[in-house]
Amino acid sequence: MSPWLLGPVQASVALLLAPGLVGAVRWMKARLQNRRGSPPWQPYLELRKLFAKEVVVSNNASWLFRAAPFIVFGSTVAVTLLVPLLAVPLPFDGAGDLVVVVYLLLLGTFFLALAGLDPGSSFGGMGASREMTVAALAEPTMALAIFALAWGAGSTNLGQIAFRTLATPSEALAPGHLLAFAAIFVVTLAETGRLPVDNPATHLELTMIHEAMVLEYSGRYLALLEWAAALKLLIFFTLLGNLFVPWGVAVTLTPGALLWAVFTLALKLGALGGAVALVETHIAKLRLFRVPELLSASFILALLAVTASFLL
Amino acid sequence: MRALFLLLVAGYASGAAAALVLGTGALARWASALGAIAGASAGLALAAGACVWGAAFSLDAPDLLGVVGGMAFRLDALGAVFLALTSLVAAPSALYGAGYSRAWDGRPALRQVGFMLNAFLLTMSLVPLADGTLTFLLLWEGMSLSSYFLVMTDADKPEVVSAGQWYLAMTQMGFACLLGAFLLLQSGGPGSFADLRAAADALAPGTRDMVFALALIGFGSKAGLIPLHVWLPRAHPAAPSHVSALMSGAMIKMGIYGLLRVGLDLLGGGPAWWGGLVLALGAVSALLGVLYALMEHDLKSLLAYHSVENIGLITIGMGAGLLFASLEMPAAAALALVAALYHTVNHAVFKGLLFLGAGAVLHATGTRDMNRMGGLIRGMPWTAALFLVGSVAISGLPPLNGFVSEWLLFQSLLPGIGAPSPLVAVLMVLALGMLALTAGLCAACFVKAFGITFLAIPRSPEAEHAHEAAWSMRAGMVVLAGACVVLSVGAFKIVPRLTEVVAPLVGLPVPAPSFSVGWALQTPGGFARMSPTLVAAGLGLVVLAAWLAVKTFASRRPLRVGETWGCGRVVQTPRMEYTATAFAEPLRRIFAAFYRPSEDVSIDFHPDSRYFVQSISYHSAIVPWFERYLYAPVIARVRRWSERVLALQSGSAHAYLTYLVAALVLLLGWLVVTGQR
Amino acid sequence: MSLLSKIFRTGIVTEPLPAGDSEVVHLVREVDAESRRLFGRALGIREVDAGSCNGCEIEITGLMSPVYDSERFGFHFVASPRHADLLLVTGPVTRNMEVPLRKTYEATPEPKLVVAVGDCARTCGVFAGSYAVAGSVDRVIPVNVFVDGCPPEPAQILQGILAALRSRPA
Amino acid sequence: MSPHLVSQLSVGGATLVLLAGLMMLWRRGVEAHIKAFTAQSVALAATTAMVGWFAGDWQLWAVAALLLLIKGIGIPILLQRMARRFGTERELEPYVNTATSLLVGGLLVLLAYVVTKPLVSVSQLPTRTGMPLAMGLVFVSLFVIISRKKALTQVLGFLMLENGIALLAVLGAHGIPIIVEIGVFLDVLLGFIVMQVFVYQIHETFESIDVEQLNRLRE
Repeated sequence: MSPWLLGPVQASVALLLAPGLVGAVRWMKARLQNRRGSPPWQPYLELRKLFAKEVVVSNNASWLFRAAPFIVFGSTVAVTLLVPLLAVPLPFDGAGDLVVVVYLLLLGTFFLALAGLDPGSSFGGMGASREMTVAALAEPTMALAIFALAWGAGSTNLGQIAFRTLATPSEALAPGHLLAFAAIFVVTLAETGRLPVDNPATHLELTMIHEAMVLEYSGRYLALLEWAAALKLLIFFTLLGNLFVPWGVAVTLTPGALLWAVFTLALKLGALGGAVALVETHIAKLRLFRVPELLSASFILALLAVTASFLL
Repeated sequence: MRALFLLLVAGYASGAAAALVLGTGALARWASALGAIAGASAGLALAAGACVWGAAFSLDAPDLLGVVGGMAFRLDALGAVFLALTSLVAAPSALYGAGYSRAWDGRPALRQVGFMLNAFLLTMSLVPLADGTLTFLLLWEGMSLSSYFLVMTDADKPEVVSAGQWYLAMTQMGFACLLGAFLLLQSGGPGSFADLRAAADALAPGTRDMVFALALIGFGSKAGLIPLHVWLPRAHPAAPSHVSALMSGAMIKMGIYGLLRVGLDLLGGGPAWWGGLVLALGAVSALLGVLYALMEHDLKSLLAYHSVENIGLITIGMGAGLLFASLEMPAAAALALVAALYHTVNHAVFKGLLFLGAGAVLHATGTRDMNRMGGLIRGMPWTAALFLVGSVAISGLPPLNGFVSEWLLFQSLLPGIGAPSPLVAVLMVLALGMLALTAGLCAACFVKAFGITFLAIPRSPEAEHAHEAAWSMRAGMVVLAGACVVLSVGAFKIVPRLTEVVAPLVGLPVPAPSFSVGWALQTPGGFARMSPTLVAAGLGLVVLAAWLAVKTFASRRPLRVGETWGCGRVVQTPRMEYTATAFAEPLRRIFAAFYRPSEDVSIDFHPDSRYFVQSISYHSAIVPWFERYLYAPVIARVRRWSERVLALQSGSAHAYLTYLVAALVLLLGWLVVTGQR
Repeated sequence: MSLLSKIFRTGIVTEPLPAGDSEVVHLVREVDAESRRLFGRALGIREVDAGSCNGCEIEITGLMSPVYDSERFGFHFVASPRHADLLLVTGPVTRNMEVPLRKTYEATPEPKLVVAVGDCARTCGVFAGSYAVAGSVDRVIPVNVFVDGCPPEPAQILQGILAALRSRPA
Repeated sequence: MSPHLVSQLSVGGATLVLLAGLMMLWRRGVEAHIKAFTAQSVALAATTAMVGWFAGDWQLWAVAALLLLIKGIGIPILLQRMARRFGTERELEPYVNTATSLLVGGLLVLLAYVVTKPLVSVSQLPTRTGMPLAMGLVFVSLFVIISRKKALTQVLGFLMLENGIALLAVLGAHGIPIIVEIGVFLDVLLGFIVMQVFVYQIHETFESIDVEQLNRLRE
């Protein structure tokens, strides 16, 4: 299979796995709350329903309101082409590195925040303002964590980082890597709107960050945004999984290796999903102005990761 | 090449003359604009000639102002980049100005704008060509004075007058420092740059540091680096929009050009602390610039503070280049300087576009306050779309050119962290953190700027009836928006050109290592590869594929337009939506240690009972650190000295005569004492 | 770790849904087959309190508790009517809630259902004839199912919603 | 154990110890501080044992055991008792808010890295790579002592400072002779008991252990 075909294959695998991942996290949280909860494939049904429903658009909204879902969904899918989901010799490795991944996700957040402001409701404004605040504060941590990873691997390109950790297993346990893993895990909770920062299952508009921006969307636009949010969670988990623990990622493009890669990927996503479910059952939501403390703590972790990574 | 030079001078001169002679109507406006466009295109052709085909150009005019030493012009690669950048912004701004300055029709101010604009463009285009101290300083002062008169176009408004005073004081202070720097550099010898270069190595290290420090202050004040930036957020909003686009896009870049010319070319690099100081100044300017911009709700001063931030980013690249050059890491130095130059060109283009957009908004609604705008995207669809392109570019987001130069800046800091001396490593780590935080806050600030100005419900009658800008204003903006896209997609062609410009400055061999491989950019040592062309194409393709897929598979139900959901409240008024101050409130509270916000809320109750409120007025201000703790004491002390000197002016002629005689006697005495006859 | 051990000790407490008793649930408007197929397994519910005394609200919050766990049928409560497919309306429609209720109904995208919970929704219950009450719910918006009871048990409310979908209880 | 693995483990151990120190800056409750101190002492004991195993020096094993006994178990029990008696008052806002103190902590670690770089290049022991982090802990604990108002937290800051110095000794020179080590332990124990009495007196006179009240004692 030619490397150029790997891109679309990787994108479609990501698109298929993403709703399942969100469903699995919801299912695990339900089980931790001692209730049966909806089955893990529930998000697929919800997407199917949303695609068939009518779209209601506010009369204040402009063309940007209708274009934003496609830009957010498109930028997130573009990132799945760059992330080492299944195989390490990425076809588009020359096109983008970890910095491109971070800025593409920031492009998605940028247009989602604008779409939140467009209908002119106070909830959308509140959500947009808080989302951009959290995204801005998470940037320095991502920058230093990227650098701690790249310094060990001698390059910021994702394929190179994963390949390097595969080649020298002792590298994976280096303190620099562990600290960078912790820093990026905190940023994942902040960026994908998980519990300590923003409650995904909340109904009180005043506490929402991510949900408040999509309050005005319905029908197929809402389906695209939900799918993009699920994809973003999958991307961060893949970064955590396949960059720090890259075993199982296919090195040769044979169908057997790829199937094994999909299996190990599902395993890693399950493990990380379980970790997030546990974190969400144990921790209550932080007050909005305690979130900068959490993010500065993750910045310190990233700073330690950088100092530890070039001490060795 | 000489013909192009003459065409450039003739173009601007004819534009200036037309503005004076042809009255104050549309004819004068269009004639001066066409003259400026002719001059700008000649400048672009000249720069392209020097940059792309490497044609050398030099012109010595000893007879021009011969008595003082004559003027000399020479165009090298570095000067060509800045000439190209100036002309690239000048043409659309002039075209835009033709439509925009209809506001001054029939008033003498139109003559002032037309004449001064062409004079400003002429002097600014010639500054990168200057090849002698006299020429350089003369053109520099010409640029400052003409831009001062442009700022003072609407001299009837008090804040414009105070802005002009700040601007004049700062530029003259900067000019004094430059004068000192060049005199020290020349130390009595001949004035041409070639001689300066030769004499520079013979200078004592102490004088070299002194020259660099003075040049840093002089050029830093023109560029708007942090302690010397106070004139920028005052002068830019006061000037007409196409002038502030030129000032922000091209004029402050002359400060960067000066620093590169003096720091690297004439002095040929220096000790490590030069680079460290410039890097630190850049990082501080970037972060404080964006922090101040977040708190602005006046659209043009918000853009002005963003100029301070972007100049900070450019200075980070320049500081890193200087530092690596002094640590004998030429490849890393070249990458850092290429990043700085590339961001300079990008910033000129998208900041010009944003200022022209802000001008169109000001022209349509008559106000600059974002809290009175909103919903302009319906009345001004073109301006909104072009302002969005500018916002995405300045926030450094992928498909456009801001991302390419910010990626290069990010990659240029990384090799520094492995540098042998730990102090450099720590400085690089902190600069990296501040660069990333600045990028994040800049994206937040432009969501605010674009969202509050153009989206949602109009907050005032003017915003409701806003009409689209004139076609000439839109044409100017479309050209700049196109340049944004071309600068991003064509990065793999532009970066090698810039490397050739930078190579001689850092001592790399002339066939410099091109930082681009095929379609992608590659940093030295294969550390990172990225291809803006593929990213932009891939993004476009995926978004199109998503749109097509949804169009075919999603439901056939027609789209229904309903009311914004507001928990079922009865009426939806603009007072319920977020304003610029509200949007930035979380960040103001998080960075309260820096802002020290002071809030006073005054509630006047209904006369009959305390439970009914007639109106609540909320006023909050942040501490202006530099104005209060740096400039106020300086101004107070200067005022105190001037009062003391005032005593000399006793008004009696005899007193003045005695001063003359006393001075004469003193001089003679000094000559006798020092025995110099 | 004490929380985890408590979780594993208690185990899953969701009880199976008892059989529906028909005199409480009144299916007034037939639901078309297409929306039944669509909402069978995935339904967004938006709860609208049109002036109720909060008795029904306490029962509705019971729906989300581990014991009744409405999520197992694929129902989940959403924050905005734009995301909703079914409006769960409680209480007599008071005068000042009439316009907001109609706005909420218009804000919900097609196809949509309405389940009115409690006696007040159908007959204004104890508040009938009061100056502040505009009338029962179906005078303001078309209702699919009424669930009687003051307040109805969570199981009955679940039956009402399932009756709206005409699907067998899981 | 290969020297590379030892240097990796020593940096890992030092990072854990430093992280516990930073936890003191991040969390506000006294119980969380005591838990952080206990974890730190256990990590320090483990690192000392690891270095002892690598250097084959029985003295380090004894020091590790002593560390675990006194600082891992003994002192935390005493602290728990003190916390139960005094720690129950409302949270006292430290001089510097949490986000800024974390940033200052980060800068102190960078400063420590710059300061100890020459030290690291001097010694040849494979465990030298952890020294900047140990020095970072010393600076962070000094900052805790300065910036916190509660006497109990300051006591914990002092104990963490002592931990930092012990770690620096272990990583820098494979531990100091056992006699000196025991002497240091006795000093720490004595200091701790004196502080315990001191905190008790503060509580008696001011009804709170807020150190700021002390400045009312001057004329």
